[in-house]
Amino acid sequence: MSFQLNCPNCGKRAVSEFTFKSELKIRPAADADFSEWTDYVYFRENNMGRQVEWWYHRSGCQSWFLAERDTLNNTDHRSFWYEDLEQNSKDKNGGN
Amino acid sequence: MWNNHELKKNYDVVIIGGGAHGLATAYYLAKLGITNVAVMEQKFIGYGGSGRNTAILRSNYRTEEGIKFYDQSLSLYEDLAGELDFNLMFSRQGHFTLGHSTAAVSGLVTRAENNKALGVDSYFLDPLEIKKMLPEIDISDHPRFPVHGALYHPPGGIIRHDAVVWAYARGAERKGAQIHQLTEVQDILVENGKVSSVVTNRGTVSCNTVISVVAGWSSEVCKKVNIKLPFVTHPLQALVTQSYKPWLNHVVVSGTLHIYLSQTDRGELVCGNGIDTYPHYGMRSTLGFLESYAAHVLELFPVLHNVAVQRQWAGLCDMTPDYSPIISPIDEINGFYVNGGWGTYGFKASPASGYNTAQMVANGKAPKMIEPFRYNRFVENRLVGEKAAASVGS
Amino acid sequence: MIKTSPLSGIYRNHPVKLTEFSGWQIADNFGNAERELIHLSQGSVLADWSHIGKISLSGSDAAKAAEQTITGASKIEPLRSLSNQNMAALRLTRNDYLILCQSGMETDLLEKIDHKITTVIDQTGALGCLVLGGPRRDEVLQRSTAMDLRRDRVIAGSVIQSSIHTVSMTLYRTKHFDIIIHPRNLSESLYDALMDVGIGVGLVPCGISTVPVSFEEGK
Amino acid sequence: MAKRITTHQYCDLPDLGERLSFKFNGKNIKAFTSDSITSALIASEKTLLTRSFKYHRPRGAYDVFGQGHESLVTVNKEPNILADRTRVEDGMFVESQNVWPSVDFDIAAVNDVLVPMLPNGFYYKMFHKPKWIWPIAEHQIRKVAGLGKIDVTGKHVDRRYEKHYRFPDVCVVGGGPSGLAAAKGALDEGKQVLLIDDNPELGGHALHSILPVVNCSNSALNGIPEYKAVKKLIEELAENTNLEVMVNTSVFGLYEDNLVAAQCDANLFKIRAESVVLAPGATDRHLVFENNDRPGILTARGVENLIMCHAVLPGKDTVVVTTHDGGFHTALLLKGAGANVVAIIDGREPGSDGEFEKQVRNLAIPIYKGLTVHSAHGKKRINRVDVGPISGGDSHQSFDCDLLVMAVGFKPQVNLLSMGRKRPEWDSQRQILRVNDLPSGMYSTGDVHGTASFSRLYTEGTDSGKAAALNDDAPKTERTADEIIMALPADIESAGTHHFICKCMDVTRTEAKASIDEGYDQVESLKRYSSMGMGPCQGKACHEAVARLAAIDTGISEAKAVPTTMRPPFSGVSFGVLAGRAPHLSPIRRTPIHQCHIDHGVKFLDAGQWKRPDSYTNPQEEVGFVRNGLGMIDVSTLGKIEINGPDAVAFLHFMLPAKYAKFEVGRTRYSIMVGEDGILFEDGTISHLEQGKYYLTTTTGNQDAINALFQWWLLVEDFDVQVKNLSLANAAVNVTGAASREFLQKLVEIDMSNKAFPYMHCRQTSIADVPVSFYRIGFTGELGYEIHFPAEYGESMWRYLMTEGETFGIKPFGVETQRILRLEKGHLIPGTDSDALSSPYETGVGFAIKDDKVDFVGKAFLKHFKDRGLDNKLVPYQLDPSSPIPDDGVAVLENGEIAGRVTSSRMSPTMKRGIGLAWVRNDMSGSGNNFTIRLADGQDVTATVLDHAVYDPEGLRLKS
Repeated sequence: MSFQLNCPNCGKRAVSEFTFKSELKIRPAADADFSEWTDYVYFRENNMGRQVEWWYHRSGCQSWFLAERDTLNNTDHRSFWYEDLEQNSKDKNGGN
Repeated sequence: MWNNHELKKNYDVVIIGGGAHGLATAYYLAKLGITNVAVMEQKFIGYGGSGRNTAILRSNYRTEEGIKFYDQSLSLYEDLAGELDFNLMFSRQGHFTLGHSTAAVSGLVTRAENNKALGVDSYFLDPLEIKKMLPEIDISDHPRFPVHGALYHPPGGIIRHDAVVWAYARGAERKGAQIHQLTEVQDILVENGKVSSVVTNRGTVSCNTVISVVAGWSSEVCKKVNIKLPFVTHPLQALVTQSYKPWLNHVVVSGTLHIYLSQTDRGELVCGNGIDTYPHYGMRSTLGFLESYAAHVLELFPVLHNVAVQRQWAGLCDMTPDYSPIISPIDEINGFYVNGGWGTYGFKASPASGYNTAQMVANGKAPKMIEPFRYNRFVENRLVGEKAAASVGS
Repeated sequence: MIKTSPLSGIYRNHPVKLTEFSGWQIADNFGNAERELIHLSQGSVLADWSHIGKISLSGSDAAKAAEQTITGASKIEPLRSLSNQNMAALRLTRNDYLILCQSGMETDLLEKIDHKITTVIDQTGALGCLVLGGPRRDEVLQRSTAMDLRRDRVIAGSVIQSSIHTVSMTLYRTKHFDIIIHPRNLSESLYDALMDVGIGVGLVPCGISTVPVSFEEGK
Repeated sequence: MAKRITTHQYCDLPDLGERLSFKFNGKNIKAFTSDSITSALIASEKTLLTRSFKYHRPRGAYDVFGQGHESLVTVNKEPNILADRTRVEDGMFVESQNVWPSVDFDIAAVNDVLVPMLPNGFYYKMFHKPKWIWPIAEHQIRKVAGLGKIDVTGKHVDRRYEKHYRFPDVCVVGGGPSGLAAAKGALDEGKQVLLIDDNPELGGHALHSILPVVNCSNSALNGIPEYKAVKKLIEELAENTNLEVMVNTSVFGLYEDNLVAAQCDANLFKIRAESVVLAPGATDRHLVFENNDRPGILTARGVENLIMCHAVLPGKDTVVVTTHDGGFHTALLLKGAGANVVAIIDGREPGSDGEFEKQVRNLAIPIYKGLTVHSAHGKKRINRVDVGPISGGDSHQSFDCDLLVMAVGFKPQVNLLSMGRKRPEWDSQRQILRVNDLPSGMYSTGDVHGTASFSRLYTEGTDSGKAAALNDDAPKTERTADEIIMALPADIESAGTHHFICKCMDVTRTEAKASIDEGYDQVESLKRYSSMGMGPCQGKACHEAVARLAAIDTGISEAKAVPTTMRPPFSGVSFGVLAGRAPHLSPIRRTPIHQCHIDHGVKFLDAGQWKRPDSYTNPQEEVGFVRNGLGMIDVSTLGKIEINGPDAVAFLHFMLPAKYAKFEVGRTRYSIMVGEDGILFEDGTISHLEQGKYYLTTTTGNQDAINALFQWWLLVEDFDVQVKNLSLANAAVNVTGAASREFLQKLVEIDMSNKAFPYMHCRQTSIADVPVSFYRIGFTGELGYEIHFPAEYGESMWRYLMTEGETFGIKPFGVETQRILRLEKGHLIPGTDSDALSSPYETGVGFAIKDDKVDFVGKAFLKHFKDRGLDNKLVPYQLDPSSPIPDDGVAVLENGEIAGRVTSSRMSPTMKRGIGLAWVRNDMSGSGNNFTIRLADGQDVTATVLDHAVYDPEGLRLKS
């Protein structure tokens, strides 16, 4: 038991109910340079501060969602559905 | 011991991070005659991982790269107390890595055999042999995950981690390096593709070389020069119990249960487990850690049920995709080096890390020992094979 | 061929009277039906309803499909339910429903649903179902889950998805029961854990003669 | 002399309960049921409880609230129990710790004599040259190290530990006047309140106060002494059903999002509160002077507690050192209980007397102003104190006494506040370490902001409780000049080398100063180097003194004193309490056929959380059942995912590395999965069951993960498909062996002939009216059918097949048997034979990749792996029939250097020789090539690379 993450469906739950995937990243185009792919697969911003991340409510509704969280103190995070991600970030996220 | 200095206008080398790695680097640089060196520490020396780990030393890694590197580190540790004239309380207790499944046993056997082939003392023990050395361990089939065997590594042990930090600091200082505590590096300036100076809360100093040796905080430091790293910073938690008469005279690690424990000369059991599952920089400890550690340690040693936890804390681990560090020049910026990605295995590497980093900086090129740990391996997709053997911190 | 509850291993170790119900072998009582009734009214009981029908609907038109099973189901809010004596529609998320029904009704229900518009899975055999009843069941829950299940917060008709004794579950609260739907393969472990913490708060296992399946009416 | 008192001049005495007796170090001690071990021992004049950590100095009760190491004893063989907080029980065995041979005569006390000779941080400065000295020295050190002794007999292991959860609106920590008032404030707002106190009863320090309550906003309390008023308040609150009270419960941690962790006996409480009000109060301040650790030196609140809660007078001739009126209150309580108060040493300059001071003067107790204690005398018990000026220097007066009471002000218990992520700071106006501005949802009230009158605490507490209930801003706490207690200097400069700052770890002022001079001038470094504050009390007694002294010694002003980080747990909490009951660990997963395996006398194998059949007789024999007859294995743990919908093919093309456009209905294929990093992580089969409906199986460990992964891709890539996780809905068995077709044909209506239902095909049918699907695959190397059917029929179907198969000699076999069978066929298991760096090409499953697709998961990395060629390769091998069988995992060597490893190695009962899979360098992987395997015992055996399965290389048996 630690901090509580807000599932957009179920509400606040202990973070142990969730699975963290990774920070939100832009999937390169299939024909992108290999260096773009290694960047996508291996490299991370790893922000000390706010970042948007993928989480999965494993022990609850089993939904994927995004949370903008401060990695320094876990407080005041904002969680939302992927469909509510601003369209420009989604385009950058690519792959659609 | 060491003194507080004014910042000089210029240093040949600025080491960012006053942990064991940074201080060891300063010490070995000084031994190579490079003494116009400043170690910049934002807090106090040993504030980060160096003071928050569980002080376990071992060299029983899986890959040739890992085994050779950590074996060098262990050899350096052996003579360090004498060399630095500081008792580091290296307690060579022998190190158990327990396996709780056939797959885990297979991995342990691989490590044992690879170790033997490279001259590192490691061998496999069956549960009865384990029981002889650890009489209170439960090797019955009663636990949820029964003990199937162990990799035993006689040269492994524990050391007084803070002492390593202080001894290197004193050694470096005595040879001419300067240690600046409460000195925060706010920016790193690059001119014409070359490191030119470092901006701190106490002023700007010029320098030719900057080494980032800040482990969990590496991504933030490297952002100052627009270098992206393959690191994710996770917390790793640990605890000590109250003091009891020495009962455990070996280091015990269980990969499946994600726990490790040893007992210090003060009588406290020092305990840790795997990294927290999500990135976090806050170093705030959790109740969940206490609960899961307790549940797991009692699987192994039920007699510890009334042993009380005295203190818990968290440190930061800069995890890499292949569970191996980066010790490397950065091609894009002349004079900028990264030493990081130490994950849960950094403390035991301190001497070899410092030694090889110093060689790398002095010669402008990485020694063979640390070539596998170059930055570009992630760009080239040539990873080191330690992930396959990754057990918990230990 | 008989259908067996995931608690068949438990039944073996109790002086249980088994009964056949809609093709399922299930506990009628655990040897002393009278005692079970006393605990149901004064302490707490744990019953096995694993044989009830369980159908999951998911996808953007799940609400439409749910409406085909019980009128009004499309209008309920997520984490709420709609039920009659024989069935209950639990809305898990915007796009997920779980339909519970008396054993044997699931075949008819599956036929009513337009499989083209939604992902329909018959989860009857995939999920176990344990039911807590009795006035002291809150005390069992207070030793079992990190969810806040205070009665004034989680009112009858609520649906919670969380974990209990580290087992993921859907908890459906009716006026008299807390119905815990969980993965079949963890059913025996969950039963053991609940009974274990139930010592001291009067928890006893009981059969469907004491706690027959009923979803109670209401929103 | 200490004694039990029967009457008190100024107050009622408590009901002590029944008489009982227990043993302390072998001697009988008489006590009452209300006693703590400490109060009973003091009443019996057992002042010497234990010896100190390093120097083995005699130590006795100090604060009687269990904050320091002095309180640690062994009870009924359980180590490190707090004597101060443990109620006595009839017949219990209490022993001192860290003493040999006895607490009265401890040989290691010789260390104490050496104190002046041992340099600070001496462990770091000695025993390391020459190198061989240290192991010997360490061995000796470990012989004497440590406090309690772990009970290795495991006598109490079966104790029943429980975990509980609570979700109050407001959790109030601390049941003193302010905590009670806070509870009232929150209750008045209609909230559910949980009030926790670590003492046996609520009331806090008010229970020891005979001061009358005045000007309280709760007028019912005015005019009566505090100890009675507080009980009245408790009675008033007890009527409210929204209040839950826990006493004897220590809150040991405050974690993120208002998670409060508390312990009561063997129970762990995890409390998630909307708001937390911390009212932990304050404890008597620590005073540093020569021999300040002697038995017989007690805190004022400790003495008051002993008198008013236990009717124990802890000494006869007493000296009180004080800096506030509270010291006079304590003196009155002592006097009223029959003690001889020799002197009151008041650090304040003469001025107007407080009410108690007037009373004391009337009793002719001598009062000395402007002085403090310089040193204590006596060894196992204090017998004299020297007093002198606050500024230090020579002491000018001595008093004989057997009790010294320290009433020199209070240090707020800021630990829990600090765990909320705020460092305490020295408030130079209030002269205390204080935490301001807690994060939202956290409130603090009471003496933790500086002591104040009952009525002020009451008002402040009520306001805080109300604010917590309404989530308002925290109310301000004010303290007037007359409420502020002067802090004596951090250290009284006087002669001697035994000024203990940290009693737990035996650290003196001299040592601390020398450490700072050596360069350990950051308070955290100082703590680590000297080990100050790292003992059982974790700095609760000394953090203020350490911070103030460090500030002075490093040349910064005392106002900048900041203590080291305060970490949980606030008080020791045992592994048993934290672990709770075993079911919390990792629940067992059972297949729908589990009970049938038990009936067959199975040996189970732990596969992650699952219990799977390992074997029933022995695996070598079971291989024979399959090769020569008919076998059946439970494979229900396979992940099973159904995919259908308009975009099904596109989705499969994207998720899997193969192509499915020409994949006909009724076909089954081997399939692999890779991540974006091109690493092989999964294999299984995929079948085209009906037009547009596909069925994918995955390995046991990945069933939930792969479903989650699919759901993620569906979300971000927006395919119009339905993914159904049927992993739990379906049970599955594999019926295999040459007789399997004939057997199954008996049970089904479809044509099972090789022509109608060839190898790598699938069919849907029914067995005894149960719908089933058949997959004709060949993991075992024999003709075989994987049969999937609804999980609720698991046991019935298994029993039916076993009964019907009896005439065909059907036998169950387990996972270990299957591993041998597949190894004879050279099939790999991802994760066992491959690892986190294995590309599919190197693993030998590159054939399953069709990379001429626009995009799919892992495409870029697979291309990279393919282009760069193979470094290593996984190969099947066989050994000479006479060679021993290597262990899984042993090394492949070439010229003494590592060239690979064996991943799976078994005796092949069919071929009567060792076989296996091994990673070797690519240049060694040619068919027929020999390589060396080094066995664990050092022996080398030669293995030969095969380019085919050792058993039935053409697959005739599979396809027949």
